[in-house]
Amino acid sequence: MNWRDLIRWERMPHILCPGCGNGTILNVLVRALAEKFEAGELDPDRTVLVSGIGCSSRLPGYVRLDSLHTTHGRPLAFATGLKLANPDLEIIVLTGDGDAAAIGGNHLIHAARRNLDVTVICSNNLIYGMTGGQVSPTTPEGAKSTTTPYGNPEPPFDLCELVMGAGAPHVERWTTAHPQQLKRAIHRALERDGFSFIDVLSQCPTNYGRRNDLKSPREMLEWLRENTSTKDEPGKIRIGILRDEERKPFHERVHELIEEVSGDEEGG
Amino acid sequence: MNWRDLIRWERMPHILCPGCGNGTILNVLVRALAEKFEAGELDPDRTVLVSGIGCSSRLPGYVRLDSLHTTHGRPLAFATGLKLANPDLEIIVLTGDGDAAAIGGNHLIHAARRNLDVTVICSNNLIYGMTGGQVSPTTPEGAKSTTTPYGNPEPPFDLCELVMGAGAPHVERWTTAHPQQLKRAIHRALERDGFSFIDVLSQCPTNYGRRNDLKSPREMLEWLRENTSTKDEPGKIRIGILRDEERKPFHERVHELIEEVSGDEEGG
Amino acid sequence: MSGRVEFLQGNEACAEGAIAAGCRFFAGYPITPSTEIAERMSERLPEVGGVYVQMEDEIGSLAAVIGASWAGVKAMTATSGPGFSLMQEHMSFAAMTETPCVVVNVQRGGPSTGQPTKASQSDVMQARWGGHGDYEVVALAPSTVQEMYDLTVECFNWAERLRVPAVLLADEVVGHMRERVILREDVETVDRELPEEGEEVREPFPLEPDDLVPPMPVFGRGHRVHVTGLTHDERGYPATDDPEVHRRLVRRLCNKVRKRARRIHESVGYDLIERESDLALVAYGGCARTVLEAAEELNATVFRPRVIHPFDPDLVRRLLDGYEVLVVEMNLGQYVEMIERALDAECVHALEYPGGYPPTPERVIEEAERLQG
Amino acid sequence: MSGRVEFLQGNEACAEGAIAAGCRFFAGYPITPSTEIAERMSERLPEVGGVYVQMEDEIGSLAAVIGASWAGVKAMTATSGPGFSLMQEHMSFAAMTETPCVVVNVQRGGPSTGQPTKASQSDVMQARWGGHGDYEVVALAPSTVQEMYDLTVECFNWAERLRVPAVLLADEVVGHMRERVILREDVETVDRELPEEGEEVREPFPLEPDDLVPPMPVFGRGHRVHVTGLTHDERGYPATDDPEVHRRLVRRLCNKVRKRARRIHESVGYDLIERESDLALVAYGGCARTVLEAAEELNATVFRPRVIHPFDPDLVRRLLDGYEVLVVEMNLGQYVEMIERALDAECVHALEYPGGYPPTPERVIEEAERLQG
Amino acid sequence: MAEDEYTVEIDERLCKGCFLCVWTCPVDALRESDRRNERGYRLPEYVGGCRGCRQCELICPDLAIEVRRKGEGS
Amino acid sequence: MAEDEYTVEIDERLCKGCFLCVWTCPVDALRESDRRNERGYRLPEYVGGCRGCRQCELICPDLAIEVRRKGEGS
Amino acid sequence: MRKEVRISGFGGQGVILAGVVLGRAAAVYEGYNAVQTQSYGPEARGGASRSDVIVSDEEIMYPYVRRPHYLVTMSQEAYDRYAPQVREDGLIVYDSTLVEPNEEHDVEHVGVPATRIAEEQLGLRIVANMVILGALRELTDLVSEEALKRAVRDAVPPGTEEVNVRAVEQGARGVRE
Amino acid sequence: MRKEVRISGFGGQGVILAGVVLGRAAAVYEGYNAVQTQSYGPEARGGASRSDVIVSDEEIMYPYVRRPHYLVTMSQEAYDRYAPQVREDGLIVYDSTLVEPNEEHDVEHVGVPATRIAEEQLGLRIVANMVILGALRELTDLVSEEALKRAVRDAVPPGTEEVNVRAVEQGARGVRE
Ligand SMILES: Cc1ncc(C[n+]2csc(CCOP(=O)(O)OP(=O)(O)O)c2C)c(N)n1
Ligand SMILES: Cc1ncc(C[n+]2csc(CCOP(=O)(O)OP(=O)(O)O)c2C)c(N)n1
Ligand code: SF4
Ligand code: SF4
Ligand code: SF4
Ligand code: SF4
Ligand code: SF4
Ligand code: SF4
Ligand SMILES: [Mg+2]
Ligand SMILES: [Mg+2]
Repeated sequence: MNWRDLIRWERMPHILCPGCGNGTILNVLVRALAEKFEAGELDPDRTVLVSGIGCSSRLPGYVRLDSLHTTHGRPLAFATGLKLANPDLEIIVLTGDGDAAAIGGNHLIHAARRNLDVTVICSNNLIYGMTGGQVSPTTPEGAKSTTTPYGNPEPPFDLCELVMGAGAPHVERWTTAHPQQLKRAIHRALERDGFSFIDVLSQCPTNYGRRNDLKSPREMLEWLRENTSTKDEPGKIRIGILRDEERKPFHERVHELIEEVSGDEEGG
Repeated sequence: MNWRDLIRWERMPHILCPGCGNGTILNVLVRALAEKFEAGELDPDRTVLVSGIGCSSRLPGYVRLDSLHTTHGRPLAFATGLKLANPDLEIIVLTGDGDAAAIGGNHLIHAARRNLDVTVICSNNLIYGMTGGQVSPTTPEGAKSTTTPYGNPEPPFDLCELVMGAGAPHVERWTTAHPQQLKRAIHRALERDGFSFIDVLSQCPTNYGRRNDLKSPREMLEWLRENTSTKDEPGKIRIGILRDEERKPFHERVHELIEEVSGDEEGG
Repeated sequence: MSGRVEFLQGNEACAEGAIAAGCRFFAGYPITPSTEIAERMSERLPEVGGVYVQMEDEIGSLAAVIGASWAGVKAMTATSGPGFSLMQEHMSFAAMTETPCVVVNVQRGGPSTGQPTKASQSDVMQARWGGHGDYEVVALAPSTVQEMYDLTVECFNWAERLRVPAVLLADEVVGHMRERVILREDVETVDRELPEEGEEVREPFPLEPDDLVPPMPVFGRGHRVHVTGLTHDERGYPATDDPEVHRRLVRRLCNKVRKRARRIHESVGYDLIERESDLALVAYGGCARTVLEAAEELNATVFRPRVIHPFDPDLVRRLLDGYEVLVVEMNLGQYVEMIERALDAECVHALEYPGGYPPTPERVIEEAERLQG
Repeated sequence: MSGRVEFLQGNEACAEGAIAAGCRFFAGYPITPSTEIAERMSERLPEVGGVYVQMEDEIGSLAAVIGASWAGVKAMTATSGPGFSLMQEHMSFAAMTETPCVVVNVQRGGPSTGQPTKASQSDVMQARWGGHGDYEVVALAPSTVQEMYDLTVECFNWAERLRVPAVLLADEVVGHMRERVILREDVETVDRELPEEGEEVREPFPLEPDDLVPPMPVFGRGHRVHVTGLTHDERGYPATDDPEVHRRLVRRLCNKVRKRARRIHESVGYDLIERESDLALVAYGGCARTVLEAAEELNATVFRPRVIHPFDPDLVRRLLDGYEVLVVEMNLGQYVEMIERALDAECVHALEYPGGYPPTPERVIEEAERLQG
Repeated sequence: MAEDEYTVEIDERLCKGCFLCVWTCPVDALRESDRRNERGYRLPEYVGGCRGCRQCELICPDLAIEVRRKGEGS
Repeated sequence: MAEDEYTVEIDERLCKGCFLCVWTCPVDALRESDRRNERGYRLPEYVGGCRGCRQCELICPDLAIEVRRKGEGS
Repeated sequence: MRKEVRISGFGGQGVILAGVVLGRAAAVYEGYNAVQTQSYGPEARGGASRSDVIVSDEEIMYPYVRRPHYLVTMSQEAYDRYAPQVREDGLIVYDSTLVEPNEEHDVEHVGVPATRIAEEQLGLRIVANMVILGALRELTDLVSEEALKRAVRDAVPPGTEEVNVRAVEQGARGVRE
Repeated sequence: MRKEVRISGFGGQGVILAGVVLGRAAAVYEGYNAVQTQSYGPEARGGASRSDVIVSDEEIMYPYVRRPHYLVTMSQEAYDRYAPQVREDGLIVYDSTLVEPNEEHDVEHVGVPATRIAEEQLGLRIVANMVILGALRELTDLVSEEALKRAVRDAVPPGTEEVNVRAVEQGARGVRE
């Protein structure tokens, strides 16, 4: 399958701003999916995108798969219902830093704890893009936003540390300046049975860059490339595979229990 | 000040069941507080208890201090407002495993991230006591509860790992079988400026013990004593001081910013 | 009615009704006085191959239920006031995305944590107005344990028929009492209409579907639909800037319920005991039991609706015009406001009775007598 | 009115009004079309020594506001429909604990995410009924940028006077438009009554306080009070099993607002432009601007309430009895249901106008003419 | 046996008979008795030998125990 | 100079002129031009020398680039 | 026929179950109408516990017990609290092992040493509830013995059916003698 | 007097600010009533942007522009979209650097090379909005020059007051000449 068959072209061009990192994520995702479909490793009719609210959460609307664009912060809770009710679905959750870790933080840690079998791609642009640039729980200390005009007084989350603290077995961090690696990470995440979390540092030129001396999308990518490293380097953000373990996914536990109780191999 | 002056005797005996660990926590807390008041290290008129909903969250109602018994899961959000609006208040949050980590998980991780200057005492009895014994996010795998009649299929949180992943600087774990150590931990927590989290493994004989072969409060404490260790021992739950760092508390950052902007030393 | 005779709690009967209606997914968060529903579901669902999951909160519970519904499974949650408040954003989402689902609210005394273990009917208006935006739900109020069973089935059926959230507006009286209940085997169940499997559905939200309700392209069957809580066009695509699209969408969402008000009332049924009297008593849910008893004594007419929403002012007018009407509720006056819209407000009186228990028949009789002079 | 003349957005004026009213704490979570309120507060509060905090969600926002209020500081949050839905449990808590606080809802098109950037008045009933349990709030609807300023002040004043949550029921029309506004220096501000500092307050919730509103024993002043959302007795202690305690408490909580309905309407004011006509138009908020213009053309009477809740049926009856009444709203019929309670329902008509914009005056005129012809 | 240095008082109105005091006492100075209080809870009793470690006092969930060194006020 | 093995096509309707393609190209086969599309965005242009690494294709946030090996279908 | 029954005692004695069994016997096996209610909440924690049953051959509308015809009581606290509410023509069945009746209450009293019977004759203290239920049945004929036993079998934990049925029988015998 | 003005262009040209400045000049410094509105949301992202102002000496009730008297436009897309809505007796002021007027629209047109003036005479492309605003004022006398300049000083980022005021002046000169 060609990735072009996965785009709702009638909706293009999309609403994202010029140079928005979410666009690159969309691009990488549909190619990764197309490869998986092509290889017969996934079935497009059983692959579902779920998102919350935010610029990043708009991506599913451009992909020609079943998709559920939910409420702000809650995609993982919706995904929990989808996956448990139909374990055959392969679920990808597209979310933003605000969606996943501000209002949605609780669902994030509980999905990680339960080891819900979903692939979470968090477009972490360090800001609330959709609403015009307010501080987010990943905005760096001191950074400017429309609600931190004097600089952000709050320390940010390290999202990977957070989900690992909650028990997530498969955790990676990449950036939109690393699209090839990101594509491979998505492949890995789709292959893992269980909760996979990919923290994608991404750029919001419109609402983050402008206020924080990163004038163009290119400067932002330059920054991302220069300030990240796949090794533990002082002053750099660690990217790469941060954890990759195997644990039985939640739906399997639940359905094994059902089979045991109902005596039905098919789980009813 | 004698601890007896801190009890609302007209409400005693309290509603807790015989042998409930929450009672021991109340006992230890009022003694720790009385000592601090006695030493002049804290002012009872400026010490506030905040809680959510649950058996554990009933404790503030027995203590003769200002106290706010809020909604299920939200005490830390209420505490955020109290502390920022009046930084002179010393705030202690009393919560349960369900209150703090199920419905309240998001406020927990954000308070930890911000380094909100509160002392959180989480009575972690591995169950929803108040509502009659449903599974909680800390219930061990396989354990019985009224909503896991076939055994709990979910892996539990390690609450200390969770808050450390979120950035908490001061984290300890004790049990109700260690009341002396718990009292010292409360002293330490009250002394720290910033977010202190004490995970207190506690017993709910009525709703946990009964269903999980721990017939009496004593058997439950025995279990707690035997299955915990201040060293990393295989098969045992680690108790003790798990992290003890210094970071500037949130209200100080916010009020420094206000002073800077308003030019007012008093913060207005 | 054929089926197994049981002596159950209302909450247990509700769970059994759900399973009889075809519910195979329950996501919830415990809260008194609804918890027994979750507890029984956690035991019963695995037996019939269904999924029980306890979520991290009520917001997540209704989200998971909606997710399960889009996976093609009949799904339900149960809660009480505080949890119902937390579910309001998702009530609104379910209405907007036309997701069949059932939400049970076993009402307890509010506001806030209030009286956790006591009965109340103070979330009646919330069931309709609790979420933001214009939408309509179906809400039914059971007065007996048997109705906890039967009306749960009705909730599922109306949810599936209309693709709306349906609310079982129960209360602690019926939730916690035990009574005989026949676990009927002959329940009529309704399943949502589905598009042909494997067919891409290009207009999942047509402007004027048959009966105003389009078939539901559930996920995993090749329909390739996009579902969003944003205002969407026929294709399901966001169209948030076009007033006409919004107007037509929300009008249809409301009309599919409003235009059926009479049919729903007739199909679910109501009690009307007409007596030669100037006085008519109105009550519903757990409180109606008192009022039925008092009305006999008073020789007054009684109207007991089972359908609380949608309200049908014409029906009420037809049934109750000309009476002095006394509405008895375990709250500070909610359903009575609807009755006031339908009738001459001067003929409408209320016995507002919060506090945790229905009034005794004696209390109702006293009030009626005071009213009559 | 003396003060600085400015040309501001309604949302900005709201923030300025809050500061003028003495607000020194804002906790919020961004949401269109209310975000500019948070943004301006984040800039302005530190200048006046106040605290701005962006919380993790709307639930936490109202919680923090209530917390700040118990710390003795006037506090506010601002949101729109989806966030307002999430706040409902805490609206109910604020009512129960008698916590003065202000919640601004700049209404946008719902249900669900709906039309995030478009105007609506579809949360009008939610403002009163959105939370569980019986409670009352004060809700005011501004029609101009100046009213965004003035009514924000009024919200604070009524919140403090009555110890209730007060809602500024704004909409995107007034939230986003810019107009001249006088940032009045002579605003009258009301502060809650406090008990004597250092005094232990043994009956913080007396059964029958003066004016039904007890002084507020804020924390940190030695009052040693326990505050709970459970049903509580005079001492503030949980008393969840006593029907009489519950009844008296919730009745007082409602009555302190209900019994003042007339006074609130009179004090906040309403527009009544009487013309010789059979027709009266009713509108409020951003939509009223259209209606005022149309009424002039139609030579019809207009009633524009600023107070939406508590509703005062007697006032409406007194003002509008005998007219054919046309209620114009940016929703599918909400305030009109209240009007129907007050008047003969047959004389009450609605121009329901969801879609994101108020109707044009021409559209209203057309509707009025259709009605009259 | 020398007279105890400590007195151990149990407030019978408060005690709920959980016997955690009995469990915790390092010197078995407390034991279960057959006496019941008004509400039907069985009470512990002091049998002597207290060393004043106050562990029973601190663990009691019902704040029912007071250990006092003889001759001291409370 | 040998003829390129690859063609690089930019869909002008989709391009928003962010120039991330220009930034990422390891051989500077793309550059900014002064041409604008209908919506006023400045367009990049292909200047030759593509080695087919497809990095531009993958990074383009607007799915506007297609790199093709000559003689191959798409 | 409409009878209001209150079964009372302290937590852990199984009074709720006793009420459920009685209601079940009446509703499922006798074709009567029956409603069982109980009190929930803090007040129900520790201290007195009660389970109310109304049995009637007509429809039962208002579901709560106002003035019981029959009071079964297994604790002094419950006896003291509920005895004054019993109708004049009513009956109080009390566990004479635990309850000291009060002469002031001028209604018929029958004492059954239910706890002792349970301990001594059945070796299981916790079936005292079934003993006293058997006694109540025997005294009132509210439901048939057969119906009660079937309801007991349905409602008790699997494996304990026989001892519970025997408890009912012993209770009946205890008042027959 | 009641005039409806629409200022339009593409994102980043500062058309919103131009509307705010005009409204401010009218409302704060001229004592008129003025309402400024704009469109928010996805439709406002990229592509056409607009800022509407109504200026009146009476109360302004319905706040939206229906048929503008004056259309100021700085992009072709916006011109094409909004020109047909202008009143017959209206006026279109367009940035002749960027917009090609269409003969079909039978209303008065005045072209001002605002962007060129901004770039060449002020060295700052982004003040083109103030250039064209100055031109509009000069042509319509909607507000006084003084009022406009004061409003500009209030509204532009600190430090850029002078260049913006000069832009207004250059715009006026551009149409005076
Ligand atoms: C309940 C609720 N609160 C707030 C909003 C407003 N809102 C929409 S998106 C968003 C934040 C988006 O930030 P993020 O998740 O980081 O996504 P981005 O736009 O940056 O990709 C907010 C606050 C909403 N839609 N619903
Ligand atoms: C919004 C809401 N949901 C649910 C409840 C019901 N509820 C009360 S306490 C509780 C759980 C208590 O568990 P935990 O926090 O562990 O406290 P414990 O009783 O075990 O001390 C629940 C679910 C509630 N009061 N409010
Ligand atoms: S606002 Fe930021 S995140 Fe949103 S589309 Fe624009 S650049 Fe992307
Ligand atoms: S239910 Fe459990 S946690 Fe609650 S009071 Fe009883 S023993 Fe304690
Ligand atoms: S620990 Fe306290 S409550 Fe428990 S038995 Fe001892 S004295 Fe009684
Ligand atoms: S103080 Fe120590 S030694 Fe004395 S009775 Fe208590 S536990 Fe035993
Ligand atoms: S990366 Fe894509 S959108 Fe950006 S300039 Fe290149 S082709 Fe255009
Ligand atoms: S494919 Fe590689 S080499 Fe060719 S133009 Fe793109 S980035 Fe440059
Ligand atoms: Mg973001
Ligand atoms: Mg717990």
